[in-house]
Amino acid sequence: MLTALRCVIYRDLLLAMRRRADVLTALLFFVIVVSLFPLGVGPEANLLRTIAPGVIWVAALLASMLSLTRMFSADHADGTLEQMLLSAAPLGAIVIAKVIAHWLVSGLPLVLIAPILALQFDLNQSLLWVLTLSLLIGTPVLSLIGAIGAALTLGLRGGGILLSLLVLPLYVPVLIIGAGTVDIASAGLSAQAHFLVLGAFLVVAAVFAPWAVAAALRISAE
Amino acid sequence: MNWASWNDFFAMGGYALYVWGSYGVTLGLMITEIVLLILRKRSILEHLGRIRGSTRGTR
Amino acid sequence: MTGHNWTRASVNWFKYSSPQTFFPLAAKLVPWFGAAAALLCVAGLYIGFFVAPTDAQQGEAYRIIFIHVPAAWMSMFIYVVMAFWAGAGLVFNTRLSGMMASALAPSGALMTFIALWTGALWGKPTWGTWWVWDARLTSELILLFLYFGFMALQAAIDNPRRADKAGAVLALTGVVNIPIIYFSVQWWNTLHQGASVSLKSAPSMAATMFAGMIVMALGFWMYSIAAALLRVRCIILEREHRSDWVAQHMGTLK
Amino acid sequence: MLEAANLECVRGDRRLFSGLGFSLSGGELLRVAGANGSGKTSLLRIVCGLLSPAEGEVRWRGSSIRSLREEYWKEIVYLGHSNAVKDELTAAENLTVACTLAGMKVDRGLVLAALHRFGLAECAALPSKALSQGQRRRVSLARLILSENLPLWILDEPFTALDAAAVDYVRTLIAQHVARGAAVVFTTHQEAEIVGTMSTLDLDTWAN
Repeated sequence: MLTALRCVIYRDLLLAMRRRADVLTALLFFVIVVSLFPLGVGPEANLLRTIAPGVIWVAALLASMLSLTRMFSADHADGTLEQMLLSAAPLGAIVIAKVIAHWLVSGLPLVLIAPILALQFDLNQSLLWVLTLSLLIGTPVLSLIGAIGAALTLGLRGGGILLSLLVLPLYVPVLIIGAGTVDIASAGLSAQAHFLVLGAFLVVAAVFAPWAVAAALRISAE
Repeated sequence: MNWASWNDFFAMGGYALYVWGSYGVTLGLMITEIVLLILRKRSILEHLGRIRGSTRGTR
Repeated sequence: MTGHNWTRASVNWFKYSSPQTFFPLAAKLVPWFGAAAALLCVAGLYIGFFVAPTDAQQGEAYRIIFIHVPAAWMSMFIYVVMAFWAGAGLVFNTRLSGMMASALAPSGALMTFIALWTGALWGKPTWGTWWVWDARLTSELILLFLYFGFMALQAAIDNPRRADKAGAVLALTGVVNIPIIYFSVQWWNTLHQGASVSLKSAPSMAATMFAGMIVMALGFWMYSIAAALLRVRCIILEREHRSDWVAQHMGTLK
Repeated sequence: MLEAANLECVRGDRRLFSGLGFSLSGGELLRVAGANGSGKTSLLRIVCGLLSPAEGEVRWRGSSIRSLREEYWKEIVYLGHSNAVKDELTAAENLTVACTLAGMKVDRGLVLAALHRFGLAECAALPSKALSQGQRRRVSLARLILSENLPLWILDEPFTALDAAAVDYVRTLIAQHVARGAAVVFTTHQEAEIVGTMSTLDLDTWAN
């Protein structure tokens, strides 16, 4: 099973490298959206400081959702998805591999660039680490839950909009706890509890999401 | 009995807009839901009747 | 004797699991549930308006509680029942369960909207703002999005069987998330306590107030069942119009 | 080895076929014939487990494929209408991924040898989007050479877009595989008498 998992991750990363443009779009979208807020809200520093975690988290959420539609649709179109459904390895493992590959391509870059963007919002040093860590734990959960939406809306017309309608309500807990970690840290309290809760979300999503995605893929491929 | 008179009842202690606003909308929504369902059933039956009528010969 | 029809013969309450046998049964049930709903609501309103005393702090405005709380309860309850039917449809592969789930979704969305609407109208006189970012109201709003997501997904898929199964996966995912959403919103609300006023627990409940609310809740329950049964009959007709039993029924349907 | 009992398939509102059954043991070849839209592809997708039938079930070595799942899938090759070839990957990479997913251990040498036998040696390193439709079909068919020990092949229109030489080559591959005692189910519109014991299942006669 592990060979299949490694093979799918390797394949997806190879595909992503060969079409570098797709990787950058999610990243550029994230950067642009985050930079728009100060223009809308005004340059006033401590206002920016209070809205920084919320803005960065919402932008990360939207950016990872943008690239979700591509997770299965390309494979569905050229028939490789069928071969995955008929693979010797359990579909759950292949789904985890696809989610890991999607996260590496569109989740991790957001985490790496978030601290730099946070400087625009004059976030002080320690809060940058809290924000980055919360994104590091949170974005995989976004990819896992988003994969359920991507699998359900496979091959449907208007898939992108429908996907966001299905997935955004499910993102609310991650957004609240994720953005909340920085709020609590900025108030000087330890954000340890929130990281534990985020970790719990990650574990629950990692256990349940692959089953749901596998079921949704089998339904969509019929 | 809380109310001295009917218009006292409708005044609802000055909150008429809010109380009757919510009760009215709720009642209205429920009635529209039922009416829509009945219309939907009727239109399906008509539609089927037309199909049934036209294909009865071919079946 | 393949295993298939052995199970059908021995468990006879499966008899009603086929749309064909359920269709006339639903027709007989709708008037009963409708009558029960009307009676219970009239009784509840009578208790709510003529028996329950005026509230000390809120005056008469609190009487909105007699539809706000039942609608909120029903919105949560219907989502869980919908997820149950959707799950059953996925596991037992019975078409009727999927139809029941699709029939419940609009009623659940309606109840959620009523809860939000009455919540806003109650908030205005009591806290001066139409929308209060209270934990319960916020989770109702998210529940409304979940309903819309379910209905939009089912509308986007042409093949009814795939629509039922895809809806089932979404409903089951949603029902697992409802408590998580509720507690994270509850936690979020307490974190920003200063920013908003939370809807205090229902005013000290005089017995009659509570009775009124319970009776109204039962009335709403009966109403939802009646509406769902009405809608499921429409769905059965829409999906089964090709089959022969619909043809025979054409003459007898009023 | 492979039995299908009382299969029924409904697409949209139309019932394609019902009460369909057949059985296939090692060393037998089954051709599914029928007009366009008679449900050939749907039948093949039901047999390989991609599509669940409205009625009836498919059994592999006596137990239902719905309970076998990966046990069954690791013993079959399914080639559908689409070539399951990624445009950005090279022919060699596509083949390696396909075999690894099917649970087979393949190294570069085996892959290149398979591609060579299908006349794709020189374009093994080209991205597949540069290949013609026929060459892409050969890339997906090259997998057959590497899956000689899989007891069941399910091929949907294997000969489409192939030139005469390739069609003959695929025919001999199928014949050899059946001779080895494996079972092959396939569909084609070209006349295809491959080997003596070929039975044909014509879906038009099952249309009731």
